[in-house]
Amino acid sequence: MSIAATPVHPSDHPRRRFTGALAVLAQRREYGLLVLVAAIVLFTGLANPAFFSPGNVQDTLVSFVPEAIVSCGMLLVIATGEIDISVGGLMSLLAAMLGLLASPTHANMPVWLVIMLTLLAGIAVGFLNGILVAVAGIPSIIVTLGMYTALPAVTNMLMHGQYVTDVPPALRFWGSGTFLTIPISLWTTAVVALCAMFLAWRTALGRRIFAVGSNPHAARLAGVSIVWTKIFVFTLSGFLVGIATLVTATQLSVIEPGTGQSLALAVVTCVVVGGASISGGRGTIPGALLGVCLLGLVRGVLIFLKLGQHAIYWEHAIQGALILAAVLVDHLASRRLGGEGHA
Amino acid sequence: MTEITKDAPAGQPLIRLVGIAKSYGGVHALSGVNLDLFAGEIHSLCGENGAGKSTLIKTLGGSIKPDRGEIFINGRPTAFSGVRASEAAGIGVIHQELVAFPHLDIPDNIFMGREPRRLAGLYLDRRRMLRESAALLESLGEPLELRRSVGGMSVAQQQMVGIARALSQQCRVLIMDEPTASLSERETATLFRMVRQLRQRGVAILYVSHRMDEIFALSDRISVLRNGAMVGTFARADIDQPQLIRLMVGRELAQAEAPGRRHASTGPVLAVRGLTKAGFYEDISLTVGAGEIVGMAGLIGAGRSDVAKSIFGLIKPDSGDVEFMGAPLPHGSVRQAMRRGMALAPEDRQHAGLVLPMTVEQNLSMAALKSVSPWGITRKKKERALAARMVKDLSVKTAAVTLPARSLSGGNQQKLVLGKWLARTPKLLILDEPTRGVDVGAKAEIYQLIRRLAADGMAVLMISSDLPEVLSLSDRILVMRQGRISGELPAAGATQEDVLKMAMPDAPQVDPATNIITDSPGEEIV
Amino acid sequence: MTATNGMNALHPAGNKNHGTGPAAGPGALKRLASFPWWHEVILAILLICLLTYAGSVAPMFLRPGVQIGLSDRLWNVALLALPMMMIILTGGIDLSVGSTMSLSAVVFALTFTHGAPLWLACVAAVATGLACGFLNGIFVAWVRVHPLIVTLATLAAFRGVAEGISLGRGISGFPPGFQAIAHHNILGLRPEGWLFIAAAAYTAIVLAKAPFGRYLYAIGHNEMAARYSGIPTAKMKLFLYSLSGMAAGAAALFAVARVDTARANLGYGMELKVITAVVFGGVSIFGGRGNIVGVIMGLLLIYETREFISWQWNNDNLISIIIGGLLITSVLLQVALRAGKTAQ
Amino acid sequence: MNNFFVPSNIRPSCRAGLMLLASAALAGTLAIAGCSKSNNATSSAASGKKMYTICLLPKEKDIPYFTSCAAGARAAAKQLGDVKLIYDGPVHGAATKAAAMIHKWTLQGVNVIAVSPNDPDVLAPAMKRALKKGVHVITWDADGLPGTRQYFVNQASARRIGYTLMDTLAKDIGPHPKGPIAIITATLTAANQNAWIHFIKIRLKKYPGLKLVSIQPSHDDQRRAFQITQHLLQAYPNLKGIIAVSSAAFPGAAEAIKQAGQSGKVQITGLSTPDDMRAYVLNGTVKSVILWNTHALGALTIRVAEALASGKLKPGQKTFNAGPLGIKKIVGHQVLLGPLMVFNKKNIGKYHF
Repeated sequence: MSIAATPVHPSDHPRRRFTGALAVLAQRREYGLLVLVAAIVLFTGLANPAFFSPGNVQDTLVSFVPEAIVSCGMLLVIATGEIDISVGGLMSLLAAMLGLLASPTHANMPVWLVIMLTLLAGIAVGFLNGILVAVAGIPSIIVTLGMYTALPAVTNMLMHGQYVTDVPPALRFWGSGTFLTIPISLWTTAVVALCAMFLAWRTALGRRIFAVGSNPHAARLAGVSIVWTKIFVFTLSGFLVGIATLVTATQLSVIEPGTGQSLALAVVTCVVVGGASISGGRGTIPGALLGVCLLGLVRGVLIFLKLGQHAIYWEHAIQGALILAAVLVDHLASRRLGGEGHA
Repeated sequence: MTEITKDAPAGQPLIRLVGIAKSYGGVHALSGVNLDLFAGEIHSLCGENGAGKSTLIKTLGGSIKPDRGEIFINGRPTAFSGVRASEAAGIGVIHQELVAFPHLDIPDNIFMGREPRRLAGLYLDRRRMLRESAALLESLGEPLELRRSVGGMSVAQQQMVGIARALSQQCRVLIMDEPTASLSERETATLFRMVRQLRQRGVAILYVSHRMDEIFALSDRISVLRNGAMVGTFARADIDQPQLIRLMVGRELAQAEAPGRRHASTGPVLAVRGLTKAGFYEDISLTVGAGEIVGMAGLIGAGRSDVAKSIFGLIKPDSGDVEFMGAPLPHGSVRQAMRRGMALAPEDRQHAGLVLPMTVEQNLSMAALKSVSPWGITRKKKERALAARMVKDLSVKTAAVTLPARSLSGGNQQKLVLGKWLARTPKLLILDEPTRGVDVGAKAEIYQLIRRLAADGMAVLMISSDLPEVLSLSDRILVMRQGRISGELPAAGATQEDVLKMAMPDAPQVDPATNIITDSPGEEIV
Repeated sequence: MTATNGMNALHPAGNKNHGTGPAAGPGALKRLASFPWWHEVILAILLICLLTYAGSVAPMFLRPGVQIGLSDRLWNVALLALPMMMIILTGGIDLSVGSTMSLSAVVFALTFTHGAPLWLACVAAVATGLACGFLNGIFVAWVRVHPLIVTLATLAAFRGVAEGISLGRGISGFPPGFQAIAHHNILGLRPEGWLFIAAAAYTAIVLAKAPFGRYLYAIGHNEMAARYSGIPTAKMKLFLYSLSGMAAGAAALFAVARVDTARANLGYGMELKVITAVVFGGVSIFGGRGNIVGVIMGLLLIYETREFISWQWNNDNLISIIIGGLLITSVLLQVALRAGKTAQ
Repeated sequence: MNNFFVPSNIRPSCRAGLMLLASAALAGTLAIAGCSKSNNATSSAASGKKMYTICLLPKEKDIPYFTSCAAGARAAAKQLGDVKLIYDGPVHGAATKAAAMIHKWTLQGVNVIAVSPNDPDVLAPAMKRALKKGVHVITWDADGLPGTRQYFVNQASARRIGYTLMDTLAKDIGPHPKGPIAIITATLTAANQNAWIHFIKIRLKKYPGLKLVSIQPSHDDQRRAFQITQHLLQAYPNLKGIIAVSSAAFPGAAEAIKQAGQSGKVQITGLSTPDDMRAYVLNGTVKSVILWNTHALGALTIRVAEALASGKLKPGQKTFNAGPLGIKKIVGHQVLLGPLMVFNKKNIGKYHF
């Protein structure tokens, strides 16, 4: 049984074939997004050439890093038909751990150990989510909503209302250092995205993740372990939050209790705008990354277009409208194509 | 794990089941079932719904562990630890529900769970998957575009992918659970050709179907299950259809295929003129009179269900008129259609017909709830009385009306769907595949019911892919082909061949002995 | 999970076990296991334990005056929980309620400060809520986009519009008569409380006794079957989302009256509070199961827990941790009980 | 068919385990509750000495600025000996939550509520109600509306903060300041920050060469402040200065300037604690950090509250003896803490809070 907005019965929708640009745009959400992102970038760049300066390109890309890394994990979770809204709370917890363990005035542990422990903590929370969802059978939105509520509060209690201001330089290297003049965080993102794409497209496990979301009953009959697949994606999501924390929390000299708290809904939105089906089975990593770019661009674009002091008050309204527009265009295109009528 | 070897000795069965028993919470799904399967035979498994066929199939498929009994493969006792173990032993299952991953492409579907890999299992060997998928589909005579997602394909094409999947496992035993339930006659013919081909290759096929004609056309031997016990196994030549039905049901049945009563029509209840929806159907005109049963035949995908849904208001047509009870009916309004006395029992019982977790009573009152709710408050007593009346009228077999609908057998669920609408005493009843997946006993009861309703003056429009059913029940037969009405026949004197001629794009060759189309050139039906 | 699930094998179509009817058969144990009100009973027991404990360590907390005084923060969540419950029963969700509140509040304040009479401003606020809900409904029911996605988008959009038209300013200084609707008790209860009680009673009757209620459950279990039964699923959804928006508009008025200020950050995070309460009350997040008694118990338990921790320990963080833990635990218990039922 | 709302099927054999897990989780949750030590507001000390319950409400709990104020308050409460201090506030600075807390404390009948109003309009009804119920209400850190409090422990008025921020930035940029400047705030709806920005804009008129080009929110997120600053630096290449009016944005913004290699070229000033900004002041990215002595502010607030509750502070008094903090001036309703402090390279080493 499905709660999808419209249970589509095979014979409920006609299938007609359209060709041409519309068909391409509709079949591959990525192309449509790419066109949109390119248009926004081009428009802003023409209005204000400073937008194209290498410095700004780099800064802008770096600003996408946490959403981009976390969205890779989120996409695979959503591909299995689950959701993980604990990522924001988890990032705040991991950032606090990172800071408190490494800070000379707190635990003062060696940096390698701190990184290991933080990643392990991410994995552990992800694994716990996975167990609660796949073994205990609690709907994932409940499990991760509970985590979403509880984890930031745990972080606050750990931090005692203070920032960690003495993050050791060896740790800060991950957030602010460069390799071949390109920031470490961008390298990391590229590696994570490539690995995730490889996982999704070129490994048996990746195909099974999508199979579980596409038709769990069939997946079980094909001998795919739904329990382990789901535990895996949640664990991976936790691990990627750890990686994202490592390269973003260390970008700044202070670590605050609230790091990344608004991440969860933002990432889910990006992934969905990127073409993933919230009911599972469909979605791609490039699509999710383009979704991150589209929604992340709004903030910078509003500054570069110099629309005046009040423009910034419309940031959320513009983002919301973009999401609705993406959903609507997708829907209209797929309706004309006679495919699935819901995102 | 015991492997089934190709050179199994002639006298020894590939698979032997001895005393298999399985029960759920005190209910015996299987009790002491024995079955032998030999290489190169097509073995039909018959039985009413609930007789234990599914449990037996799942036992062989490894997804159920029997409580008692033994499975011998090539004479060696074996226990399956799961689906994979069964697959490894060479048993492939094509399940009744389409087991496809709609978002994934053909190679993914074929190799899911057993993907060829390289680099220590890390890397998916896509090239090999594509190559082997192409070869498999080629050998089945169904070359398909490999990279398309399976969800966008026709039901028959999906079925082919399922068969390719089973074949890719190099299986020596293939279990097919009602594979033709959603196939058109022509697709069925293709399927049969492939099944026979497999038999020649020495594969043992366990074939499950409710369709008598298929069972007798295809099988070498027939086994009958009743109430979880094996009634017996027979060579095809040793048994005829009435005998088989008797064995399945355990009693004599009223002949299901008795010629239908002919009614004198008293003016049209429904008149459809020039109904068109681009891409679905075109220029449909038909009438149904009071007390008349109009059959609608055609291949799956011919657009029959879409026409029915459009008349009922579930789909909005582009143009054309529907006149009902002497007045035009607005397009796309189910409520108007219902209010004026129309009812539609859809083909997909479980998804469109019933709310399975809700009770029998709640399902029966679903469409007539307002009639038992004066002042907008549902009266428990009235609702129960309504449900009790329908249960009695339709002889629904259920222990209590407060049981969930999903606890009922397929036939009884179908009766619930009918009862839901009959509670409104409609003037026109549209039936879409009223007996699909219904066992013979319930089938006969449903036929009787339809006849009785028509005799009482109800207009009935019946869509069915079961040709004997259409021929025996209908007063008039409409045939649809590729979205158009290709012809009309009076039921009296019409033969299956007449109907098929109109339904097929090109005249097919029909094997008169089996009623099965043996070859069907012509264009692809999308 | 392997397919050795007894449920599944007996009923291949039923991949869920939350039948609305009790399993038949004799045996006290079986009847106990199939007792349909377990969840409500557990919540009630937890509530009694909590109140007993609270009474023993802080007797003042239980005084009626204190309880009614503290109830301010209950009512707006409660008011929104009713339409949210119905939406979740149909298998949908509305994440935009908090944002709708903020937009309604801002529209109310701007209308009022631009010289409109108070009643007109109130009407404008409720109408804004209705329009927001209607927009959600259009997308969910007609365009057929998954409600989670629609309301995720409008969650950002509505608050964004509120920020945009108010430029982040707080608007205050409403007439005392308006403030009174949040501060004056009628027969010992806030007007908002009476509104909730009336709405809850009406909802209870509709859910239990009216065709509309039955249709909600039917849609939640199987929307297609509901549509094929002539239930106007699209219209009902449109109505429910509009109702949710309208309730948010009304809740916004009470919230503005309480603090005498309308600002675009009003109702921030409200959606998750409401959903938590509804789910905590035993409404299945995938639709079709739940009842109003459970939701009220859930609301009360969460609210009493929250207020008691705040009363006794003054620790906002502790509240979040305990509510998060309780949310997971309560559903875990539900699932465990259901598993127990299956095994019988 | 599948989606995240649908739970996996449960094997019956999991039942016992699930039950156990659920019970354990429940027990754990309750244990957390049980372990928290009770500091019931209404209990009085065993010594028999009259105790005053004083509630200190920050704008936002768990940010270093208020944590540091609270430390000063705790020390003062300890010194006084007759004060039971409750320090709690909304974690994310939601003003409605703060109103609910004031309301709750009013019902508990505490002696004094000291409020740092995040949104004076929103808190006004609750504060008035507390006064009406006989609870002393004072404000600290930021003032409330007239008629909602008896005293305001004033470290600086919004006007003074706004003017000082503007003047300091202008001074840091140099003589005859000229060029674009920007403001980074916490959220677009934060009342106190909007008030400061209001006064910054008024003071800006004194510097005709400077032009305010952008006001950007950081959503209480340092990383967001960091990114916004990066964008601002790129979008306005000749940007002269930035005012970070929120301590939840200052370090992030300073880091962006430092990483862009613009230290010294783009001036930044704002409000923050010396501990959080020390590194940037020492490395030259930030010339001046503006704040007051947070410890002293917390302590003075508690002392005023205690004096008010015990009747030591009477209306009309012109001075207030704040013990170790010295004699403080009272002007009207305001108890003045003292001058704003400007931390720079020379003096920042002396302050630790």
